[in-house]
Formats: sequence, structure tokens, C-alpha cells
Amino acid sequence: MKNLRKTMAFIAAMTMLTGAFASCGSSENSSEAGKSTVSESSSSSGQTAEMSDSDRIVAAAQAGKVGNWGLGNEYEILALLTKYGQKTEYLSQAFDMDGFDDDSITLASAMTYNELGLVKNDYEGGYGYGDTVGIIDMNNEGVAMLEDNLFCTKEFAEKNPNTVKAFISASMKGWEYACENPEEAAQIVFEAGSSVSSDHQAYMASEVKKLVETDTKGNTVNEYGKMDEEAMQQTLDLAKEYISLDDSTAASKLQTLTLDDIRDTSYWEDASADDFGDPEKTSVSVQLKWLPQCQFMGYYVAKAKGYYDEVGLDVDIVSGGGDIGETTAVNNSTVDFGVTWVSNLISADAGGMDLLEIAQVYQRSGLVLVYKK
Amino acid sequence: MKKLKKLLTSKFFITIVWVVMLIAVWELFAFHVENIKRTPENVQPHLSGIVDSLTSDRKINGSQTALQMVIENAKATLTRAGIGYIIGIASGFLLALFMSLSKIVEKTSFPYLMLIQLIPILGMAPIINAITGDIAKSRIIIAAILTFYPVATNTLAGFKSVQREKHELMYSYAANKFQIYTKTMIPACIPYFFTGLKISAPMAITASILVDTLQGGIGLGCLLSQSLKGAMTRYVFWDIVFFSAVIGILSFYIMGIIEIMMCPYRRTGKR
Amino acid sequence: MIFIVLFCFISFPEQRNINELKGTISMIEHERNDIEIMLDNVGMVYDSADGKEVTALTSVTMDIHKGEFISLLGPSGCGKTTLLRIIADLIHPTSGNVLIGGVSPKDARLKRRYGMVFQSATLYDWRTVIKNIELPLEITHCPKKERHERAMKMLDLVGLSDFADHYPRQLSGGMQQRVGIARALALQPEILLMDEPFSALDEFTREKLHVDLLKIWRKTNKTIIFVTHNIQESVFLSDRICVLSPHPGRLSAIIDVDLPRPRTMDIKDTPEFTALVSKVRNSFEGV
Amino acid sequence: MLHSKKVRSGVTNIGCPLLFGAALVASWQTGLLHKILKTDEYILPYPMRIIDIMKENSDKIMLNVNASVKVALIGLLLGSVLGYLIAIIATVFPKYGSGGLTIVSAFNAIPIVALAPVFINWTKDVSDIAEERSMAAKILVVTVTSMAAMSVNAYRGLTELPPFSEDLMKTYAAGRLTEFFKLRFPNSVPYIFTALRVSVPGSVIGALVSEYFAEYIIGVGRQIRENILIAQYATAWAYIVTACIIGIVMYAILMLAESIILKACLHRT
Repeated sequence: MKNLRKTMAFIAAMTMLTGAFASCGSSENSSEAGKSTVSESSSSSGQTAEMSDSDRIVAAAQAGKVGNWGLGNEYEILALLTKYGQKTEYLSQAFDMDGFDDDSITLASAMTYNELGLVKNDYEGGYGYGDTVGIIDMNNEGVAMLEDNLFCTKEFAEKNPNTVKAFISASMKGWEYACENPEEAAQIVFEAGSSVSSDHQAYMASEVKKLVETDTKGNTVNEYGKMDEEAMQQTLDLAKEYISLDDSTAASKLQTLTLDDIRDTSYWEDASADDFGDPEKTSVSVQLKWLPQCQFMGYYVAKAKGYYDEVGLDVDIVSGGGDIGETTAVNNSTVDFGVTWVSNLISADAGGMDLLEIAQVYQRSGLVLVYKK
Repeated sequence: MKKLKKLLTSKFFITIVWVVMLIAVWELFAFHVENIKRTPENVQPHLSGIVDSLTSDRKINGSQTALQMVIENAKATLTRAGIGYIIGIASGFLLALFMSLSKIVEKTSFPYLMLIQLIPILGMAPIINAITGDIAKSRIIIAAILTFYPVATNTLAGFKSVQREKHELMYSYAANKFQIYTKTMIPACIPYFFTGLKISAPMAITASILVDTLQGGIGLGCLLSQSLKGAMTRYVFWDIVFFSAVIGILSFYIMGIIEIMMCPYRRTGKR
Repeated sequence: MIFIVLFCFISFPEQRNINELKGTISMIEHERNDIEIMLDNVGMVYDSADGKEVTALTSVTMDIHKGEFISLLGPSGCGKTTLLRIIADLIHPTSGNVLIGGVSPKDARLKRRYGMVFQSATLYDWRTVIKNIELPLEITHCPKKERHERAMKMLDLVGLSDFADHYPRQLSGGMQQRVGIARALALQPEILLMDEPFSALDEFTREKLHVDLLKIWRKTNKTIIFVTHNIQESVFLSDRICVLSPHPGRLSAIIDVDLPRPRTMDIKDTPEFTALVSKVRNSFEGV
Repeated sequence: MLHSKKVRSGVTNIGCPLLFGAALVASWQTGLLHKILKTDEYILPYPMRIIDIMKENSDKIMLNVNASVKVALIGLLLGSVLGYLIAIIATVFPKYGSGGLTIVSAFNAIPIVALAPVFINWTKDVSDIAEERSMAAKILVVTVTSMAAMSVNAYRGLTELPPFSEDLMKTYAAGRLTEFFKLRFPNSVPYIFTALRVSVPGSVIGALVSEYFAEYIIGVGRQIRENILIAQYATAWAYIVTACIIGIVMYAILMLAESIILKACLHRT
């Protein structure tokens, strides 16, 4: 009898628990409504398409639904928000586009070569929005900051000038080949251990090609890795304005930085002219900014095609994607070279590191804000 | 106590019931999520989906299936966790030993020992990495630091738990310090030592996975964060969540089994 | 018939001339050379937590002879355990002298002159019974084979040969205490110091152990100092009972027990036994 | 022998650790520590610099401290209450309860870093305001991590009773509720503190780590991460020191509460 009572009570308790869970679930029903608005808004695209980009930015900013990943990727967004007189606040966007998909972010950050592809296409991992989404391009808005470059420490560059030049030369050769043969490059990256699906990899290669061969104004660039003075200066100016550092020493150093403090064009110039001797250090490593994918296809191609071997270098490509910035990894000699965004390099130098950009791979910003039409 | 003496079969049965219930709740949620989300696998996939992802022979990257990737990365992570664990155990035990040998050492280091558990080691992980300059090394060091605290405090508690009579007995034998430690103190603290080991085994694994996420390379955490960041199917993330949970629980029980093997005299249920 | 008892009442020794006392003791030492333990004006003063001085023991002076079974009897707080611990060199008296076989307690300890038995058996959980008894022999670096033989002999003495390979947890309380005694005897000390060894045991086990302890005592011829708060126990076991009184702890009487030996349980039913018990009890009331 | 020791032990109790700490800070400030660790003052800034940054940004730091402490405390409270409730349920239904406890304690073995992103997805629909749903996700992480310690310890406190006390209650014909309030609950109080000693530091670390992944950017942990990613080590250190202080203060408060409450309990009985 007693046992029976106990069992009954137990079942009752469990039912209550399950009930609690269920009610917890029912609160999620609100999003079902959210889902239906997704289809509504996409079906009534004709009506909202009249909205101008500036209206979109203002509306999203005031609703607090502009997204960015932060962590040093946000300065262009801050500049854009300032341009339209909005508060410089944004939502921390996850590395997937779920927030965009479920409308918790209406103006989401996306790299043309990565997230934008996932949003538009319907291959694995994609959301399949196709042409129902539109973009706001940072280059067109005049707030573009340069992204992927090659850098090392000043000390390393001074000690191993020939290694640096050889590395630039071979890497740029890799980029050239990759941009000429994006599909083959995508295959090379996939075989090098990338876990990005091959469809997406191919998309990425074609988009990265555009960034490497077009400048911020839309002109074609033929010299791979060239450091465009004007774009660099714009990046530095925006960085000074929007990188906010709590450390007053670093903040004041940031304001004093000039282009000469952060980049040295001579290595690239010599590399382009094939004017360098035997490398001082033959075994080097390069730290990528992110996970292995076509964003970095030039280096993978240079390695696979033997360009590094040709200049007498044995190169180890270290993938990124963790919390340790590539700037730190290069600064403490964990690796010799790094790929980072110019803004990250600027804040690192302001913080007291002695890093030097030696080549600028991406000639324009790949960051866009994507919205549902 | 009476209730603990239940037959093994019924205890087994209860665990099964619980697991089945958990699975049911999970699946209930998963169905719910499936109805309202476009990418349910990002929120909560069906267990069958997770199992499928492990058993399917689809290659995730150029050469490996999900299972192969998890196993290969797990080897790296668990090796690092293991090395860190052993270093942590050794240094934790030694510190406890020195603390019990010398009052000065004890008084000096005890507040700092307390501090170690209050420092967000995981927040400091990037800095430790920056200092060592080697990600593998810092992964080991952090696993060691997290292991260190429970082992040191529990071992010290073990040393302190030795009855006064046992000290007096050794005193009456005019035993020297070495004999006191080898014959009395160390054997007496073994159960406490194992308590520390059992607490820190899952911690070392957790730490190792967490520190993996700091940088690329090989390791469960790297894989986990890559999957989370959309570099590969999200199912790999779920595979790792479940795998790490199972490994963490297993590590606890493995330490328990080792304890029972090493201490045949121990009755069950103490501490 | 009431036994005629030597009643040695040492009344407040601080009133005595200490020099005179010392003279007396050295004289006794000359007369009887079978003195094992000599306590001379031993006192102990502690500092309590609130800084006050607490007198645990005031000048205790007495001799204990070789082969004698002495009980230290008294209520809690009378200093009986303190006295035992002074003899065992676990604490140092704040006044007075202790000589054990002519040497200081420390030297006696270093020469392993005594074995100790505690209130709890204090066995090592992780050692089997035989290994527990071997423990002191390991510490004195006794060769392995001899160690085992001697331990087995001791185990035999306490009647537990069949339990050599058991772990302490598998034994009853009484058996554990027997192992404790065997372990104390393993180093073949001249003196056995026992601190309320049977107080945690039930009456039946205790009575059995009393008889067994007397047998062991007779076989081994040790000097035993036995701390207890049980009057019957002290009367049954001892040659002499040192009655201690609290506040401050002091030796208030020494009572000779001249019951015939070997003693069996039956002796407890004799009027002599009963009379001695009341005499001991009265010695408390008299204080 | 003892009296002089008492005074001396008081001095060594405080003196030794202080001396050690002073030596550590001194070797840090003078750069000796950098030589030992083979690092530079960039990765490991001097203490004075860290303190300067903390002073300069005290307002901003306090803002982040507020957010982190709120998460840690609410999560701790929820987790502890839930954990205690689970322990009660397990006491009422011992047969199934202890099995359930094993499952709950298994949650401990799951890395929080794995939990945090999962919970963020789970709590997506809690609120339209990002700050609120981030808060919910972070609190959930802390709740789960502190629940396990509490339920296991509280269960011990509720069931490992003094011998015969249960029988005593029976002789009074006490009901289950009376038995709970007069016997089981008071008995479990020290165990609650044992659990809190584990879960208070755990809640702080849980809060910091969950901030890493949260949508809404705030919190001490998040600041550590952001600053390290943009290579601002001095600032990151300022937040690490802040995080340590949070942990220490919360632990100190716990110890104080423990000594007061346990003393009160002792007086009552």
C-alpha cells in the first residue's frame, strides 16, 4: 500500500516536471508566429524593397537588431552606424546565421565569401534565401577597412629579410594561381583538411577572388599583395576613430600611429621584383586568422603547387579560429607569419606589440550587412 | 542504508528507467524544436540524428568520417588531459606533503591554494598560452592546474585526518619522519587522495577540451568550436558534447575502480 | 574478615620538604632495585584557551615495581591520562622527575621500553591483522622472516592466529583490541601502557579480555600501567590502585589489592572483592 | 609550551602568506617574474599598470562586474534551490531518487563550454530583448553547474542523520513535514555550505565562460576575451584581476555567512 502511494506520488511529481518542461516549450510558441512572419515578409518583398539602405540601417539600429561578431570585427559596423547618426551598439552575432534566420537580427554581418553564401545558397549548411536577401556593402558606404594581410614582427623581418621576401613571393604566386583557377584551389583546400563542404568551398573561392582582385572603388588590381596607400590610410583613420581601448597608454599610442609604423612595403616590392637571396630561416609557419577554408587558398595552393619549395621554404600552415589572436601567436614567436585584418594589427601595435604588415592580400572589404528584402 | 543494499539488478533497472526518461524528454523537445526551427540541429537534434552522424561513412573533411575525426581528435585531447592530470596529481600531492611536513609551508601556501580555485583559470588560458608560446603545452598546464587544487586539498585533508593515536603510536615506536610518512600518513590519506582524483578527472578533460578551443590544430575542442562556427556539420558538435560527457563520467568511474583495486580494505560508501 | 591493607596516603605533597622527599626516594632506590618507574613530584600545568593556567596534575610521587600491575583510577579530569602520557613521553611534565628503568622517558621511548594500547584499537585499516602487528617490527628494521614469526607468536598469545590475514574492519571490537595488545607486545617492551583500553567494549567482551589480559601478563611478566575509570576493573586486575582525584588532579590514595592470583571471574563474587571495591569507592568520597 | 605558540601562530598565519604575496608582487613589479616565466611585460604587464587601468576604467569595470555578479548570484540561487529540491525529491523517493542524483551529478562531467552555446540556442525565444535572453542563457549555465553540487551534498545532509534520530522522530509520531523541519533540514545545513563552497567559485567561472558566447556583449569574462583577441593584454589583466576579486569576495562572504549561521545553529541545539 505504502509503496503504491509512493509510486503514485512519484508519477505525479514526474508529470509536474514534464508539465513544467512543456510549458517552458509553449513559451517558445511565440517564435512560431515569428516564423510565419519570415515567409510573410519574404512574400511581400515588393512592398519593402522600396526601403532605402539608410532607412534599413536606421530602423535596425533603433530596434537594436544590427549584428556583428565583435572581437575586433566590428569597427566598420560602428563607423557605418556613426555615419547614419545611430548609437554604436550591436548584437553579438553567433558564427552561424540562425539569428538572421529567426529575425532576432535583421541586419546581420556577413562576409561575402562565407556567411553570405550560406544565407543565399541551399547547399549543406545553407539557408537558401537566394535573391530574397539584399546587402549593404561597406566599400560602397565608404567605411571599408582592409582585411586579410600578411604580417610578422619587425624583429623577424629585420633578422630574416630574405625569408620574408621569399615567403611573400611564393605566397603571392599561390594567390595568383588560385585566382586564375578558383575551382582547383577549392579542391586543394578541401584536400588540405578543410571540413567546409566542397560546394561552399567553390563559392568561397570565387568570392575571395573578387576581393583579391578588386579595390575598394571597384577597380581591378593586378598586383597581388599590393598595399594601396589610400585604402590603408582610410583603414588606419577609421581604426583610430572606432577602436576603443580601455588602456589609456594604448589608446594614446593608437592615435600617434602612422602608416609607417604598421607596414613596410619594401619587402613586398623586392618580392615582386624577385630580388632576394637565400632565406635565412627555411622552416617557417604561418598562422591563419580562421579555420581552414578558401579564404586562405593562396597559401594552400602555394604549398600544394610547390611554390614554397621553389624558394627554399618549408611552410607549416596553422589554422586559426580560436581565442588566441594570430597577433599574439606571431608576437610570442609561436609562429613566424600571420594572416590578420589590418584593424587587428593596428590595435595590437597600439597595445605594445611590434608587428609589421608585409603584404595586403585583400584589396577591399569583404564585410556586408545582409537583410531580408 | 537498507535501501542501498538493493539488488544490483534493481539498481541497474532504475538507471535504465532514468536514462529512458531523459531520452524521452530530449526527444519530446527535439520534436518540438523540429516544428518551430529551420535548423533544428543547431538547437536540439534528434538522438537518432546524432547516432546517424557517428555511424555514417560520409566524409566530413577530405579524408575522415565524423567518427574517425572524433576519435583522432579525442586521442590528442585525452593524451594532453592525461599528461596534465598526472602532472597535476604529482604536484598537488607533493604540495600537500610539504604542507603537512612544514607549518610554514602550509600557512604560506594555504591561502594561495584557496585562491587558485577562485581564479578564473579558463579566463587566463589565453594568457598562459601567450606565456608558454605553445598551445599544446598550455593545454597540459591548464589541465594540471585544475587537477592540482582538488588533489592538494583532499590529500591535505587526508593527512590531517590521521588520528592522534596513530601519531602517538609512531612516536612511541620512536619512528623517524620517513617511517611516519610511509607507514602511516601516506597510506591513511589514500582514500582522500582518490576523492581528489575522482573530482579532478572530469575537470582535467573539460579543461583540456575548453583550452583546445583557444587555437586551431588537433583536439576535440578545436573540432567542437569549428563545428560551432559552421566549418562543418553541426552534428560533429553534438557528437563531441555527448562523447565528452561520456568520457567525463567514465573517467570518474575508472578512478573509482582503481581505488577499489588499490584499497581492498575499504568498505564502500565512505565519503 | 577484612584484609589488612597498606594504606599509603600521600597527603598534599607540596606541604612536604622536597629535599627530604628526594632523600627518601634515593634511599628506597637503594633498598629495592626492582623499581621500573619512579615518579618524583611530577606536576603538569597547562595554559587554557583563555590564558588561564590549569593545573592538570600536582606533585605525584610514587614507584612502580617490575612486573607490577598498576591501575590509575579516577573520574575524568583527574589527570590519570596525563600521568600516563607523561610516562610515555608524549608530554613533558612542568615539574618533577620521571625515571623509567633509570633513564628519562625519552630515552626509554627511544629504547622502545614500553608499548602502548589506546582506547580505540588504532589499527591500520589498510593492513591485515598480521601486518598490523608487524608494523613496529618494520620500524625497528627487524628482518622479514623474524618479523613474521614474532608477529605470529604475539597473535597466538592473544588467541587470534586464525585471523592473521583478515582486515581490521572484519574483526569485532574485542578482537581489534586484542590485536592492539599483540602489537604493543611485539617489540617485547618491559612496560605496557594501557589507556582505558576496554572502555569502549561491552561488558561480556570486557570481562573475557580481563581474564585474557591477566593470562598474557602472567606469561610475559610485563609491568602494566592501566588507566581506567572502572572500579571493578581496577580491583580485578591490579596489584595496586592509584586513586586520582580532580581539581586539581592529584594522587589521593594508593590501595593495595592482595587478592590471590591467578584470579578468575569467580573472585568477583567473593566478599573480599566487594569489600575492596567499596574501599576504593570510599577513598573517593573521603577526598 | 603552548602559550607562546598561540601568539606566534597568529603572526605566522597572516605573516607568511603576506610575505609570500609581497615577494611575488615585488618580483613581478621588478621584472624578475618575467625572467622566470621567460615572458615580456606586454603579455604580463606590471601590477602598477594593471592597477592604473583598473582605476581609469572603474565605471566601465563596475558595469561589467554588475552583469557578471548578477548572473553568478541568480544562477547560484536557482541552481541551489533546484538542487535542494531534487535532493528532497530523492529523499522522499529514495529508490528512484538516488538514481536520478547519479544522472544529475553526471552533468558535472559535461564541459560548460559545450553547454553555453546549447543554452543560448535554447533560450532564443525567451525574450525579444537580446540582453534578457542572453541573461537567461548565462543564468541557465550557472544554474546547471551549481545544481549538481547542491543536490548531491544536500541529499547526504538529508539522509545521513545522527544515529537513532529518525527513530526518535518516530516515537514522537512526527509527520514527514515535522521530521523534515526538525531533523532533516537542520542536519543538512552544514552540507549546504559544503556544496556552496564548491559552487560559489564554480558559479563565477560559469558566468565568465558563458559570457564568452552570449549574444549581448557584457560581463567581466567577455571583456577578458575581447581584450585578448584585440591583443590588449594589460586591459585583459585588469579584468582578470577583477574576476579574481569577485571570486574572493563572494567566497569570503560565504565563509562569513557559514561561520555565523553554523554558530547560530550550534547555539540552538
